[in-house]
Amino acid sequence: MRTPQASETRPDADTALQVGKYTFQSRLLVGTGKYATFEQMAQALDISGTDCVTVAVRRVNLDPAKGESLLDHVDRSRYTILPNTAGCFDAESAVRTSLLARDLLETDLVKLEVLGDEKTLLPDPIGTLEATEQLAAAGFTVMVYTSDDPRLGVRLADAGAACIMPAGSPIGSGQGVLNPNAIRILMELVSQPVVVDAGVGTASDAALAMELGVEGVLLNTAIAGATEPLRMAAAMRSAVHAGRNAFLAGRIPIKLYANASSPMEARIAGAGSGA
Amino acid sequence: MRTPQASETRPDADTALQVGKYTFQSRLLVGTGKYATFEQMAQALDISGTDCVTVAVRRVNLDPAKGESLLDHVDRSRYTILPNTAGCFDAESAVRTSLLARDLLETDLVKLEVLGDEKTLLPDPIGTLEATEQLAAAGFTVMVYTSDDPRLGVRLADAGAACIMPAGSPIGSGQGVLNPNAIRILMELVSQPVVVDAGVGTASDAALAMELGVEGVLLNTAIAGATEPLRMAAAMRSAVHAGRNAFLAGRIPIKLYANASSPMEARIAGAGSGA
Amino acid sequence: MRTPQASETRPDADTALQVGKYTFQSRLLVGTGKYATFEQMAQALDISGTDCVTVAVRRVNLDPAKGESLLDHVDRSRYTILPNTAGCFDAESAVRTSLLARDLLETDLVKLEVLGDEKTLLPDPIGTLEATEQLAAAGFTVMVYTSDDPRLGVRLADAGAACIMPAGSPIGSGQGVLNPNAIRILMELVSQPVVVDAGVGTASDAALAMELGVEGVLLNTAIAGATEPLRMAAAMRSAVHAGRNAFLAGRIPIKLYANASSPMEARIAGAGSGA
Amino acid sequence: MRTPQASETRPDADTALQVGKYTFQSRLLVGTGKYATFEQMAQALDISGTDCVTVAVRRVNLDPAKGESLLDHVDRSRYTILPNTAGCFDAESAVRTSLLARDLLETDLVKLEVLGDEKTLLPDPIGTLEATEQLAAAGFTVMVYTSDDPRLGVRLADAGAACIMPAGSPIGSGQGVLNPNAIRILMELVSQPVVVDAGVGTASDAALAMELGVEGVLLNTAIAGATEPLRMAAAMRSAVHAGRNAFLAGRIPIKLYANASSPMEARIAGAGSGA
Amino acid sequence: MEGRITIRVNGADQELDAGTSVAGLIAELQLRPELVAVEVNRELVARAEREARELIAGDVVELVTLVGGG
Amino acid sequence: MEGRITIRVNGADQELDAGTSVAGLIAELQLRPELVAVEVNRELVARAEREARELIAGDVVELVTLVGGG
Amino acid sequence: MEGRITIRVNGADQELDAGTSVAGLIAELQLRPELVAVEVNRELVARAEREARELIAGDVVELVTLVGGG
Amino acid sequence: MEGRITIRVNGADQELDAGTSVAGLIAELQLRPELVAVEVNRELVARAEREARELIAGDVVELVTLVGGG
Repeated sequence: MRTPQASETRPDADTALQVGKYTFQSRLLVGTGKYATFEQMAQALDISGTDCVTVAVRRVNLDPAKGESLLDHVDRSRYTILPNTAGCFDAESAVRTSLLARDLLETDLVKLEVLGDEKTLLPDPIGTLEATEQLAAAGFTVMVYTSDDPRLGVRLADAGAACIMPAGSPIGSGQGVLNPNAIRILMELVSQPVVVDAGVGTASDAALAMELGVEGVLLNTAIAGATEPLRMAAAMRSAVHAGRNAFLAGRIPIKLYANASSPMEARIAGAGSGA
Repeated sequence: MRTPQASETRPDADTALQVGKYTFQSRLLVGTGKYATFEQMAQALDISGTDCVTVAVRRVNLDPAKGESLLDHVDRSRYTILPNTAGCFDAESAVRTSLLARDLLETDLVKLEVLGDEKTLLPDPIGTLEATEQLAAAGFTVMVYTSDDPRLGVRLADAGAACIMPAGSPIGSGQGVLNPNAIRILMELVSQPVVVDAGVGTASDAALAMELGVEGVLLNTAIAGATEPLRMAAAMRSAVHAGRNAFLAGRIPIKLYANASSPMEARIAGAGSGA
Repeated sequence: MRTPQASETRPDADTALQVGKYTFQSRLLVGTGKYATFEQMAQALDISGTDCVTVAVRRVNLDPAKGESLLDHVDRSRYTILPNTAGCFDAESAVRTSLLARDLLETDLVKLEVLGDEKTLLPDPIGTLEATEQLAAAGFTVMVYTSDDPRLGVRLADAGAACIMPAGSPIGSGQGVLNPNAIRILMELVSQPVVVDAGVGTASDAALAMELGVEGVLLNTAIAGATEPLRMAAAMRSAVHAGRNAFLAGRIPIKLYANASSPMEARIAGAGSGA
Repeated sequence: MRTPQASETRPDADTALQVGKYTFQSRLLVGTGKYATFEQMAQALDISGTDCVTVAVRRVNLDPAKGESLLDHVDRSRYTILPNTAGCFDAESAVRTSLLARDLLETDLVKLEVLGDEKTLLPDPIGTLEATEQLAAAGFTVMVYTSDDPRLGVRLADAGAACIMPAGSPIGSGQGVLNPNAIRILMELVSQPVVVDAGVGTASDAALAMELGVEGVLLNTAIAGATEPLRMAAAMRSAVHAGRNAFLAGRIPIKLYANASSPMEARIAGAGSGA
Repeated sequence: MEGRITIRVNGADQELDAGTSVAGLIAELQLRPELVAVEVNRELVARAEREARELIAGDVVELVTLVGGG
Repeated sequence: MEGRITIRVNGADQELDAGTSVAGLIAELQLRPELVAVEVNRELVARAEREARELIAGDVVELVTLVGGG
Repeated sequence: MEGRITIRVNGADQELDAGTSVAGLIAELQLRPELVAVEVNRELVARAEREARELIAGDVVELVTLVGGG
Repeated sequence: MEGRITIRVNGADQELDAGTSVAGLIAELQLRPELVAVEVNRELVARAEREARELIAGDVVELVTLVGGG
């Protein structure tokens, strides 16, 4: 069990999320894909309260009528940019993508994804492990997307990952955290921060993830794909705050039934006993 | 399905919770039982953001060294007080308690509880229905604690209840909402607001309840019994906001797997296909 | 907790299901509705191993080309017939239907259903309670279909019901037992046998219901509506046997992880410790 | 989706479980650990109906007062013996153990386990993959214990495993199948038979696993650790039969509510409509 | 026509000879008596009373049997 | 003693002067009147009636207030 | 034509003057240099080397930027 | 003593006559040969080689059998 750390000052005071040398005030990490417009994306990021946003690396569009750049809409003084290797199906292309991102962004932070197939977008454990080793050796701060297999998480930690990011459920599936116990065991086995990445569909999913004691939640589709993305951004900000503080506050135990919240003494005559 | 109502202004703008003639800005209703001190209770209420607090009616302590009154610590200009009939095991004592509370508080609002036994504190459906009829006839605005039986909820609505309050799970059990489908069906069958009362144990329980589309959540033990009640009050405030806005925002659909959040086009040469 | 009763003889020896003066060797009760043909129904009943089958009471078809009767296909020396009051929406019609069935079948057994609405087919608690009182007073052995509200079950038991039959989930919904804890509490509160009626969709639902300690399971659509009804009849027979014996056998406790089933001693040199 | 295969003859007729060149009539595989006596073990195996039993390889006890051998109690003409590599924490010792077992039993069947740590007994994905490659190359029929990571299953299949055996939950934890969706996806991605190994605690767990469409269930503690192991052996035999046939029979779809099993036509006058 | 009366059976009009008993109605409709139960004007007419119970004009009869149900 | 009566208050005997009103009882017990509600013989005595309502021997009084509850 | 070479850029042929550097290619394509990263023949050409690195016929160039992703 | 050697069997020292084969060791330990498998120095000694394989001082022998397991 990760021990909750109490605070003296504000009742909801919290420590920051630390990943290697990077510090994030918010425990909600947000992707930039699938928004209707850059303006909508920028508003959603703002409302979400995040200070870490993920981006993908893709070929430049050489078409003469080139549109604006994503980076024109993301204030780098406010947000740490976390480039991902989404779309890579082997370690080599993931490493190449990471090197390109580092050169472009002058950051050594990377969200490593090495996928197994296009249908499920589930991570390939072996390619992921190889790339983790290579990137860690090359000085990257590797935040690694993985399955919730706890012993695979240990392997990735041993290979130098700075943050283990198990999928709650498949990318974009909106199923939430399907196996909370796997996440719990993973947290017992590694000392690196654990962040749930992928699968969160709605606010209670994010809250439940945080209540397990993970250090953060990364999501994209849940906000961008909602009917009202800005409102869902507000919901997710609250959900991560709610789940985190519920974890730190120490919830009541679960019982089969009944514990009166009003006193059973001093009731008026005739109130009865129900016996 | 209750249709979410969008808003134009703030992304998380919301309507108020209306129960009969009473209007609540917060959708979190909080009990006043089981706190270590009145000061802690007052702080928890403040942090929770509620504007409706439940209280119980009990015999005055005739002991010379009488303590302070609860009412000295609840600002009635800020909070609507919702007296309950907790501890009553038949309709008659519940009605008597309601009359006493109305005289004391000059309010016709009552949270009706008619319990079946002391062990489970589950509501007695027949006594509850009888008391609802009598109180509604006597002009009360009845917020009625009940099981999640949808057709019992219809009976209570027909008997004049202003708000149906199904237990998510037994009082103080912290099991959350055990049967979301029963709550969903209840909402289809009655036009009165539905508020989940009892059983919420942690933040994700409250968020999940609100995501079902209920109009509010009432809880007590989850905050008062937490290791850090003030922090849990903050968590619950956020959780209700999160769940409500996730409901209004329209969540993404649930799939077995995979929907890429990063584009699959324009990837670098050699990224592979995973086929 | 209902205490499992062990046996000395066959490892899966069991007592019979006793409802009032009626004794059933099988704990699976099966409905006769929705089969493609009477022949299929008769085969399904045979394969299921049941000795109690439910039937409905309906107006005789006065059309000249009248078909065969259901009773031509149900061997009354083998099966106890349990007439239901399905389709009745008030106590009066349910009582009338019961009287007709008793006259026709010369049985005082009745499965009482008083429904609340045609959309959900959920039981009306008040009509159900009224009819239970009247039928019990008229000498019927009342097996009463109800919600899983435990205190409503107590009311029905007090009114004279011989068997309490909570819905696991709505009729024909196939959702299984949505709230196992409600069933558990009901069993603590009443001494009458509890039989799960309605909602079972597949074999594991029936097994899980029996593992809670209920005395039997009643189902119809799960068999008749399966792609292969006869195979599903075999599955349900096994499922009830499986769940019942698992309950009686006393299952292993649930742990977060790990208890080796192979010994950790005397392993070969070099097997390692994984530390 | 694995397509259920119907049968013409007995309603519950089924194909055999085929693993490489081995054919098993029962889809329940049973371990031999943790029984009170060899006699109890032999009875439990008999009652379970299994024809494949797992055993562990350990150092001979050199003590003069040597007890009987396990093999004296397992009729090899009836049961195929499946030696495991339980207790091995690296590929090398697992391969050595497999070679010893093959020499002893003159079988090339092996249940491969390469564990990550003694606390959780969860499998090490890398050691497991290495050992699978080596054993497949050495001609073994490898039934491999693994996490439920679907892409790891693909890697193991590609490495030559004959049967993929994901843990439903940690060994001996009795939590059942924690992530049914992972098992479903695994079945879509590999052509080898999938058998759930580990985690089954009670009958409904086994039934539910089979309903997912897996080819078999392997368990040990659930029977040996029950209060009445022989009764639980009977329960598990029925549960696997129940779940398998429910899968093959094609269950009814799940709905929010209500589908009458008794006809709504031709009801008596006054039955009402509940509208 | 003299000697004929009209009653309601299962929601539809039915003509029959005045003086017909419940048992007679069942016979006339070619129903198997052991497979039906009868209400007249929402009151059960028990099996033993079918012979004696004479139907009169305007009687509302329910003739029921058993069908598949769950 | 003449002029004294005994009533029950919250389940215990209480002596007081004959002729004491409900309001008088509240004062004698040093309770804050705005924080209590009163039943006599299981009937509410409303705030406005406390002065006028005289207690008599054998009356059963419930004096209640608000406490923490959920 | 003498002095012109053909390379591959992002999967398509591209003609340019012999002797053009990576930085020159970026300029010719009117890309904002701070928003792209470059590989030549699957090796990163770091920002500091773009001026010095001359492209030759047959080079395979990847020019990438950042887009929305999760 | 001449003609005696020490080997390790299942983690403990064992003395035996020089020239003893694996099969001889099994016999000396009164084990049922069909119920054991043997490694010497982490290499399997197959059933067919037990007679021929002579043990020498310092050999590390594993003698295994089957036990209950899951």
